[in-house]
Amino acid sequence: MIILIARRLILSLVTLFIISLIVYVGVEALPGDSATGYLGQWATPESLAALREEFGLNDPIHVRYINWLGDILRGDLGVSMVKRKPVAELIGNRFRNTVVLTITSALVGIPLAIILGVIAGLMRDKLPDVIISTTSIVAMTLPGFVTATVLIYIFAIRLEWFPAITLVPSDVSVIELLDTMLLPIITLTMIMVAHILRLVRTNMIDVMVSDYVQMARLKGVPARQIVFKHALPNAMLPTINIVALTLAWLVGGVAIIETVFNFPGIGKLLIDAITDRDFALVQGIAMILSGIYIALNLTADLLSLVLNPKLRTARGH
Amino acid sequence: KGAAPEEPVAEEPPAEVEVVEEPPTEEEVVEEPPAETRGVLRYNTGIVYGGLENLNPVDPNRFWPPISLLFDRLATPADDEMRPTPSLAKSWESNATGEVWTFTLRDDVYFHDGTQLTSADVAYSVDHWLNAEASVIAGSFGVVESVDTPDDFTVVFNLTQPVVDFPLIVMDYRARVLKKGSFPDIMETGMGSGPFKLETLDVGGVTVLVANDDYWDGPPGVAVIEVFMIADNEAAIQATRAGQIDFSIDLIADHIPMFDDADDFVIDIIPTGNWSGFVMRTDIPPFDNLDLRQAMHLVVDRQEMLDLALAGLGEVSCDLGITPGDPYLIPECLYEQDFEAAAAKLADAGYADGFEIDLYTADVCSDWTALTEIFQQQAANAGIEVNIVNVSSDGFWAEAWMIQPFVMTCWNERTTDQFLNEIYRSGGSWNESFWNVPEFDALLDAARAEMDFEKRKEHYQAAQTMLHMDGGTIIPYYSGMVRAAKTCLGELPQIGLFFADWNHITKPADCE
Amino acid sequence: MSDCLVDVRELTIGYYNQKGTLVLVLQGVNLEVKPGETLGLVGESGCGKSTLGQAMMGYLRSGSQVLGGSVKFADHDMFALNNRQLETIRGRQIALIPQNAGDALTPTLRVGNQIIEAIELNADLSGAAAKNRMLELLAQVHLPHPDVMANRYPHELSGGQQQRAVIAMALAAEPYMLILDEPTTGLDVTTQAHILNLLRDIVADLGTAMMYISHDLGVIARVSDRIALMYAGEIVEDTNVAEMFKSPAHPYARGLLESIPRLNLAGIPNSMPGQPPIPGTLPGCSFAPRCSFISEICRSKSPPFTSIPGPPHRVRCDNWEKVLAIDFSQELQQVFRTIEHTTEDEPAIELSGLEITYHRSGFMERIRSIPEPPATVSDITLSVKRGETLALVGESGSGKTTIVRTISGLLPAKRGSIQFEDCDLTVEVDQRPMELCRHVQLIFQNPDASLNPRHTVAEILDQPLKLYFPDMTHDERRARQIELLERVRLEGRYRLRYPGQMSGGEKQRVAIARAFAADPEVVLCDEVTSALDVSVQAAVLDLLADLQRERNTTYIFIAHDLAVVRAIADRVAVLYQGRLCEVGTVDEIYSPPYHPYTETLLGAVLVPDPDHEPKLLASDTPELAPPAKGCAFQRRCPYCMPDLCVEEIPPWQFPESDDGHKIRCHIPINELLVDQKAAF
Amino acid sequence: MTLVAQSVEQPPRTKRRSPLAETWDNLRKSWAGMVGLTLIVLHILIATTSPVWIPRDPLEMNAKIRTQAPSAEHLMGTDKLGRDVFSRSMVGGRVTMVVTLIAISIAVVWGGLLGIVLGLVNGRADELIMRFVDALLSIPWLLIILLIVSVLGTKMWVQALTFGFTYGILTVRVARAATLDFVTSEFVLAARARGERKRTIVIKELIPNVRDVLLVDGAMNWSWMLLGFTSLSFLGFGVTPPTPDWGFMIAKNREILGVQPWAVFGPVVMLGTLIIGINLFADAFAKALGLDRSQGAPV
Ligand SMILES: Nc1ncnc2c1ncn2[C@@H]1O[C@H](COP(=O)(O)OP(=O)(O)OP(=O)(O)O)[C@@H](O)[C@H]1O
Ligand SMILES: Nc1ncnc2c1ncn2[C@@H]1O[C@H](COP(=O)(O)OP(=O)(O)OP(=O)(O)O)[C@@H](O)[C@H]1O
Ligand SMILES: [Mg+2]
Ligand SMILES: [Mg+2]
Repeated sequence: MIILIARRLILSLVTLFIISLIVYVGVEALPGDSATGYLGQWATPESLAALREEFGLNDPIHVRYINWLGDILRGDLGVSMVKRKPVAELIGNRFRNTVVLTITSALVGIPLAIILGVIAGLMRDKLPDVIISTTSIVAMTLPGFVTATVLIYIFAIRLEWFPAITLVPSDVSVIELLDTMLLPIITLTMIMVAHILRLVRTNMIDVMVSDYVQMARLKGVPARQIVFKHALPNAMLPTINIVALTLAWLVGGVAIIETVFNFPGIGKLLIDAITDRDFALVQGIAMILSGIYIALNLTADLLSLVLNPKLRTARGH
Repeated sequence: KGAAPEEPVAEEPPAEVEVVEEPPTEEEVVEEPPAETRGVLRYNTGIVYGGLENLNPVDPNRFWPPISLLFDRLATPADDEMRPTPSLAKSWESNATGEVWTFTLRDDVYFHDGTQLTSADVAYSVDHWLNAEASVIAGSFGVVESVDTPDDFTVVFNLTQPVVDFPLIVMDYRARVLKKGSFPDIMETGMGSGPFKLETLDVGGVTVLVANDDYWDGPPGVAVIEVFMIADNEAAIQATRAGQIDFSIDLIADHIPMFDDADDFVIDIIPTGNWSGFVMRTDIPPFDNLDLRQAMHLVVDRQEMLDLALAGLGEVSCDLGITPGDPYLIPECLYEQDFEAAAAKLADAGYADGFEIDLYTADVCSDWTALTEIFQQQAANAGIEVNIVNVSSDGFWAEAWMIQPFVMTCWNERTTDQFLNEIYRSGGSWNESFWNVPEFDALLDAARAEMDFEKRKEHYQAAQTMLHMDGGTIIPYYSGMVRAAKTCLGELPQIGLFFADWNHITKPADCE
Repeated sequence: MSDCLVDVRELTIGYYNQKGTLVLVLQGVNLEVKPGETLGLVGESGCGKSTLGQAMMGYLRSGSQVLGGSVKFADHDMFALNNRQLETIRGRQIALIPQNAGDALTPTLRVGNQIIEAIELNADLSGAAAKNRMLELLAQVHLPHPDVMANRYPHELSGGQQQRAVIAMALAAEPYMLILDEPTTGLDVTTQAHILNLLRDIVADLGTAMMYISHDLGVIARVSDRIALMYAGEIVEDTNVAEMFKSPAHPYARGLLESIPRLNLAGIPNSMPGQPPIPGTLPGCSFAPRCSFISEICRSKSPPFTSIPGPPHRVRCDNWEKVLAIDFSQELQQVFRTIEHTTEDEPAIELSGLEITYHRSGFMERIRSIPEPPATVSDITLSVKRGETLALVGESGSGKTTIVRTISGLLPAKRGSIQFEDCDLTVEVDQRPMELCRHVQLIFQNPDASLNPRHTVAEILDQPLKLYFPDMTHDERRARQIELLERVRLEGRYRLRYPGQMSGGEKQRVAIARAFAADPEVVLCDEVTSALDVSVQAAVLDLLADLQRERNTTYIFIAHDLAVVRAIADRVAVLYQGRLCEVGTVDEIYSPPYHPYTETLLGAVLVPDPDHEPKLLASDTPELAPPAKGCAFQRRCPYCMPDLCVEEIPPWQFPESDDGHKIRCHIPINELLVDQKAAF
Repeated sequence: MTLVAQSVEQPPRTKRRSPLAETWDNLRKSWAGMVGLTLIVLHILIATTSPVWIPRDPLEMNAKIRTQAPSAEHLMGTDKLGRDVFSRSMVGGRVTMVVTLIAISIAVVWGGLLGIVLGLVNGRADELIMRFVDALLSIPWLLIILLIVSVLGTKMWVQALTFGFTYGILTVRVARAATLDFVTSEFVLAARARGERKRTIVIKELIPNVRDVLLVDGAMNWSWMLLGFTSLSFLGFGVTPPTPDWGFMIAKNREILGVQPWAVFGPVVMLGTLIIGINLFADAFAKALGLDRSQGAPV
C-alpha cells in the first residue's frame, strides 16, 4: 500500500511537471508578448527593449522556462508584467475564495447527490426516479450563466432572499463571504448534483442486481441493511474518482459563474488574465488550477485506496 | 431635469477681467452632521483598462471614479452649465490679449496629509500634466509655456498664444491638482485635497473612500463611498435592482420596466453629451480614402440607430461629440442615409463590387453590440459587408483601439475646444482616427486666439464641418443617461456624474 | 403437515422478454425434498436449475413471475409470504449457497463480519457469542486459521476458501435445508473433491436436507441420494442415484451419460445432436427433435410424468419401456469410439529447458537488487511427434496456458528453446515469418471471447485466408469458407451469422474452423471443451479427432479434466506450478506408478458412478507461487521428505525404459509403485 | 447415432440480424431513446430547413416593435432591436450545430485513434503519452479554449478545431480504456497469434468493438460541447453577428430577461431540448449497445 501511494505521488509529480511544460510553452508560444501587452499602443521601441531586458524576455525560452520552474518550486509564481505586481499578490485571497465556493458547494452537493441518486436508483423507473432524473437532466442542460441569471431574478429580485451578486472585497473573512455567496453556491450545487446523481443512480442500479445483494436477500438481511451495508459502499467506490473529476471541472469552469456573480475568485481572474495577455498570471493560475485537479485526483485515488479493500490489500502494484 | 447650458460658455469677451466671488461662507458655518447619521454610498464601475488602472489623473489608464473624489481642480463646471466656476482657484483673470492668465488660490485648502495647498503645488501639477509619461492632457495644455508663482496663492500661466477660453481648459476633468512631489506615490495613495480620502484601493474589487471632514467645501454628505468593480454589466444591473448598490448609471432604456414596481428607486433620464461611435483610421488603408469614408457616412440612418439602440433616449448627433447646446456646435446634419450616393462613392473609391471590413468591438459600452449590428445591417444595403470582431473588453483599448482601421469608441461629453483638440488635433495621444490635417489644426489655433465670438464660432464650425464631411468618426447620437437611484439619496445632480459635486450627495445612514 | 420439507407443485415460471412475448423458464415442475435427504438436480446449462433453486426460497429473478403452481417449504407457501415473513425463513430455515462465491460475498465487508451478520439475523446470537460461533463455523468448514481468515476481505481468499466461507454463512442457523447452486463449478478437481466431502459430512452430522444443483453428473453421483434430471424447464426423470446411473429410463438421460468421457474407458464418448428448445415452444415432448426412440405421439402430446414400477422412479417419456429394454452398461461400452491415428516418429515441436516468467523487474527492484521470484514456468523439456496429441494437465495456475502462448509467440521465453521442425519458435510472433505463423494455430477455451462479436462467420474465416493465402480470389475464399464449415459440420448458411447468434458448441466449431483455415501443422488447444456442456463437448472432441486424422495434425491439448484427456490424448504431461511432474503415454499415466501429484489428481476425479469414491490425498490449499528451491509439489505432497524434497530438485526417473514414461520424484519408483498399487 | 446428425441443429432462436440492426431494435423499444432521437432529428430538420419557413427575416430590425411580448405575429416576441425571437431561435442553432458536429467528429477520430493505438501499444510510449494526456486534462478546459480562440480568432474552423482538440483529449482516455478491455481479449490474441499486422488488428478487431463506446462518448461530449460553445458566446468568443446564434442571443438578451424573458427562453429552450435529446439518446443508445455508461468527466 505504501508503495502504491508512493507510486501515485510520483506519477502526480511527473504529471505536474509535464503540465508546467505545456502551460509554459503553450502560453509563451502565443503571438504578442507581455511587453507589448503592457505598454499597449504607447509602446516605443526603447521602452519595449527596456521592459524586455527587465523581465529577461530576451533569454532563450528554455532558460526562461527553467528559471520560471525554479521560481515555482521555491513557491514564487513570478511577477505579472502587466500589473507590475507579484502573481501571488494578485491571486491573493481569490484562490481561497474559489476554494471556499467550490468546497461549500461540494459539501452541500455531494451528499445531496448521493441521497437523491440512491433514491432514484432504488426506485428505478418509479415516480420519484422519474422526477429526480428529469430535474437533473434539465439542470444539466442549462448553461451555468442562464441558471445563474434565472436564480438571481427569482431569489434576489423577486423574493429578495439573497443578495444578487457578491459585493465584498476579496479579502473579507470566510464568514462574511459565505453570507454573500448563497446564490453562486446554489448554482454550482445544482450543476454538480445533476452530474453526480446520475452516476450514483447508475451504479446503484448495477449493484442492486449484483450477486452479493441477491445473496444478502437470500440470507434474510432486511432491506434497509442491504442498501446501506451491502449496496451503498460498493456503489460509491466507482463514483469517487468521477466526483473528483466533477469537482476539478467545476474549479476550472467556475470562471463563468464567478463572472455572473461578480465573485472575487480565481476563475474570473484567469479570464481577465487571458484577455490582458498577462502571461505570468495565466501561467500561475493555470498551475494552481491544474495542481488542484491533480490533488483532487490524487485524493480520490487515495480515498478509493482506503475504501476499496481490493486496492488496499493489494500487494505490490 | 438637467438642461443644456443656455448661455454660451465663454460668451464674455476674454479681455474683461473675470472675477468670481468666493463661494458663500455659510457653508462653513453649517454644523457638521454627526458622523453616524451619514450612510455608506455604494455604486459601481465597470472594468475599462484591464487591471492597469492607477490613480494618476492624467494616465491613460487612470481609475476614474476615485480620482474624482480624491483630487480637486482649479475650476469646475457650474452645476447645470458648462461654465467654469471657482474651485481651488477662487478667481482668475487674463491680460488683455489672453496670453497671460492669473489664478488666485484659496488659502484654506489642505491635502489629506494636512499640508496646505500652495501655488508651488499647482506649478508642480502643471508640470505633471505636461510632462508625465503618456499624459492625456499634455496636448491641451501644450499652450502653456511657463508657470509663475509670485506668491503662495497666486499662479500665473504664460501661454504661447492667446487662448480666450483658457479656463475651459483648466476646467478639464483630469487637470487635478497634486501635492508637490507626490508622484508616483500618488498612483496608489491617491493623496489629494478632495472631499474623500482613500482607505483601500482594489481596482478589481471594492475601493473604499472615507469622508474628508476637513474639506474646504464642507464635510461630505456621506461617510463612506464604496466603489465596486462589476465587470459584467448585467450583474451590475441585477445588483442595483436588488438594492445592493445605491445607484447605477449603466442602465439602458430596456431596464426601466424592471424598476416599475420598485418604489424605493427613482429613474432619471438625463440628456448628456456622451456618445458612442465608429472610428475609421484616416491614415492607413482602406480609410485613408476619402470617398470610402464618405460612403460609410452615407449608409448610416442616425435616427434609426438611436431608436433601435437606445429606444430613442438620446439625441441625434452629426459626428460630433460636443455637448448639445454648446454655442459653437453646428446645428444640422449634412448627411442623410442615401444608399445610391454611398454606392457611387464606393465605386469612386474603387470598391464598385462591394467592400468588406472588420469592425472591432467589445463589451465596453452598453450600446456597442446593438450599434455594430445595426450598422452592419444598414451598411449591407449599400454592398458593404461588415464583419464584427468581438475582442475582450479588457483588451480592447490596448489591442484594437487605435490599432485596427475600424473600431468602436465611446466618450464622455466635451466642450467644443476639448473635443476638437483632444480627439482630432494632429499628434494628440487620443487622436483615435489619426486625423492629421494642417488646415484643421490651423482653424483650431485661430479659433482659440480669436477674440470675437462670431468669428471664433465660424472657425470652430468650419473645423466641425470638416470632420463631419471628411472625418473618420461616425457619431450617430448623444446617449441619454438612464440612472436608477435610491430615493433616499439626496442632492444627486441631474447631470452626468463626471461633473458631479460628490461632496454634496447625501445618504442617510438608515437608508438601505 | 406433509412429510415433505419442500413441495413444488406444477410450478411454471416465465418472464416477458424485450419484445413483450412470454418466455417460459419452468413448466409444470413437480418436486419434493424430504427432511434430511440429498437431492441432485442436473441438467444442461440454461434449463432452469437455478430458477428452480431460487424459487424454493421464494425468490424470483427480477422480471420473472410465477405463472402457476406453488412452492411449499415446511408448509409455508413461499410465494404467498410477505417480505418480512420471508426474511425470517430465509437463512434461518432454508439457505442457499450460490455458484460463484466470489461474487456472492460483498466485496467491502470482511468475511467474518458477513458471517456474523448471518448469525445475528438468523441464529439469535450476538456480540461475542456470535463471533465465537463464526469462528466455530469457519473451523467446521475446514478453513485454516479461522481467526485470520475472518479478518480478510473476500478477494483475499482463494476460490475454494470463498466457497467454504459461503458454506459457513449458510450453516449459520443450521437450517433445515441447504440449496447448493453449482457450488464447485469452476474449482479445481482437488478443491472440488474436498468441498464435496465436507458437505457430505456436514449434512450427515446435522441431518440437513440438501438440494445440489449441477450440470456435472460426476459431482451429483458423489453427493446425492436421489437425482432429478431437468430438460428444457421440465423434470424428465427422478429416481435414486443407483437407478439413474445403472438404468436410466429417459433417452435424454442415456444420451447425457453416454457423452461423458470416462477414466476407465479409452476413446471418445458419444455425442447427442441438437440443443434444447425454449420451454413450452414444442407441442409434444421437448426432447422429441433429438430423440432416437421417437414415435408418433412424442411430437404431438407432451408425455406425462409416469412412475416406473420398482424403486421410486418417475420419468417423462412415453417410450420408457423401449428405452429400458436396452441394457445401459453394454450400450455404454459400445458407444465409445476409439481413435486410431498415425503418429510419425519425427518430432514436430520440441521444447527444451523452457523457462517463462511474467515478472518484469521494476526500477526499484533493480536498485534494491531484490531477487527475482521463481519463474512461472521452468525447465520444460518435451517433444511432440508429428500427428500426435500431447495433453498438458494440471490444476489452475499450473502454467498450461502460459506454455502454449509462448509456443504461439504471444509471450517471450526467458530461457530455453522451442523448435518447430527446423524453425526457431522462440521468437515472438511479430518476428516470425508468415509461413511459420500459419503452421502453428491456437484455439481458446472460451469461444465467446475468441470470436470477434462484430464479425460474421464469413469475416472470421476470411481473416486467416486473406493473411496466409493472399493469392486467393474472393470466390476461392468463399468456397473455402463453405468447405471449412462443412468440415466442422456446420452448414454454409452459418457464414452470415454473428457469434451472438450461435450456441456455444457452434461457436467453438467456428473457432476450430478458423484455426484449420490456415492448414496448420500444429494446433494448440487451450481447454477447448471446458466451457461446453458435456453433450456438446463430446461432439467437439469427436470433431477434433476426425480433423487430426484427416490432416495428420499435431495437437497440444490442454485440459484439467483427466477423463477428457484420456479420451483424446496419446501422451500426457502433468504440470504442477509450471514444473513437469510426469510425462508418459495415456496408459502409463493412468496406471501406477504415478508421481504423487498425478496420484492426487486422479484420486480427486469424480466419476459418474455412485460407487466410486474419490481418494483425497494432498490438501487443496492452492499455492500462489512455486517454491524457490526443491520439488515444486513439496508443500502439498503426502510423501514429502523434509530435507531432500525441500532442498533439491528431484531427478527424472524412468519406470520402464529410458524414453517415454518419466516421473520427477525423489521417492524411488518401486516404493511409489508399492504404495499406489495398494491404494487402488 | 451418426456423426452427420450433428448438423441437424435447431434453427436459430432469433431472427438473423447484424448487431447494428439489433441495437436499433433495442433502441426502438426505449421511449426515452426515441424521444431523444426525435428531438435530435427535429433539431437537425429545423436547422436545415428553417431559413425557408420561418415567419420573419431573423435579421430585420424594427425600432417600433422593440422588446415586445409574444403575440400572434411574433410567437416569442421581439428582442431589443425589434427582431423576431421565434425566427431567430429557429435558425440560431445552425452555426452551433455545424461547428460542434465537426468538432465532435474531429474529437472522436483523433482521440479515438490515439486512444486505440495507445491501448494496443501499452508500453513505455503509452505511459509517456498518457502522462501528456493527463497533463492536458488537468489544465482547465476553458483556459485551453480561450487561449487558442483569443489568438486565432473566432472563425468557425478555429472553433471547430479547438473544440475538436480539447474534447478529443477526453476521448483518448475513453478509447484507451475501452481498447484495454479488448486488447487482452482472446479474439485479439488470436489475431496476434495469427501474425496479423498491428494496423489490421486496429482496423478489423479493435475499431469495430471500440466504436460503440466512442459513439456513446461522442454523443455525450457533443452535449458538453454545446454548453461549452454557449459559454464561449457568453465570454464574447462565439458566433459573431449578424448570424443569429443561441449562445449569443442568451448572453445578449440576458439584460432584458426581466422585461422580455422569451428573448432568453427561446434560445434556451432550443438549446435545452437539443441537449436533453442528446442525453436521452446517448443513455438509451448505450443501454441498447449493452454498455455501462459510467460517464466520465463532464467537460
Ligand atoms: N428474469 C429473466 N429474464 C431473462 N431471462 C431469464 C430470466 N429468468 C430466467 N431467464 C432465462 O431462463 C433460462 C434458465 O435460467 P437458469 O439460470 O435457471 O438456468 P440454469 O439451468 O441455472 O443454467 P446454468 O447452468 O447456466 O446456470 C436462461 O436462459 C435464462 O437466461
Ligand atoms: N499476464 C500475467 N501476468 C502475471 N502473471 C500471470 C499472467 N498470466 C498468468 N499469470 C500467472 O501465471 C501462472 C500460470 O498461469 P496460466 O494461465 O498459464 O495457468 P493455467 O494452467 O492455464 O491455469 P488455468 O487452468 O486457470 O487456465 C499463474 O500463477 C498465473 O497467476
Ligand atoms: Mg444456474
Ligand atoms: Mg489456462
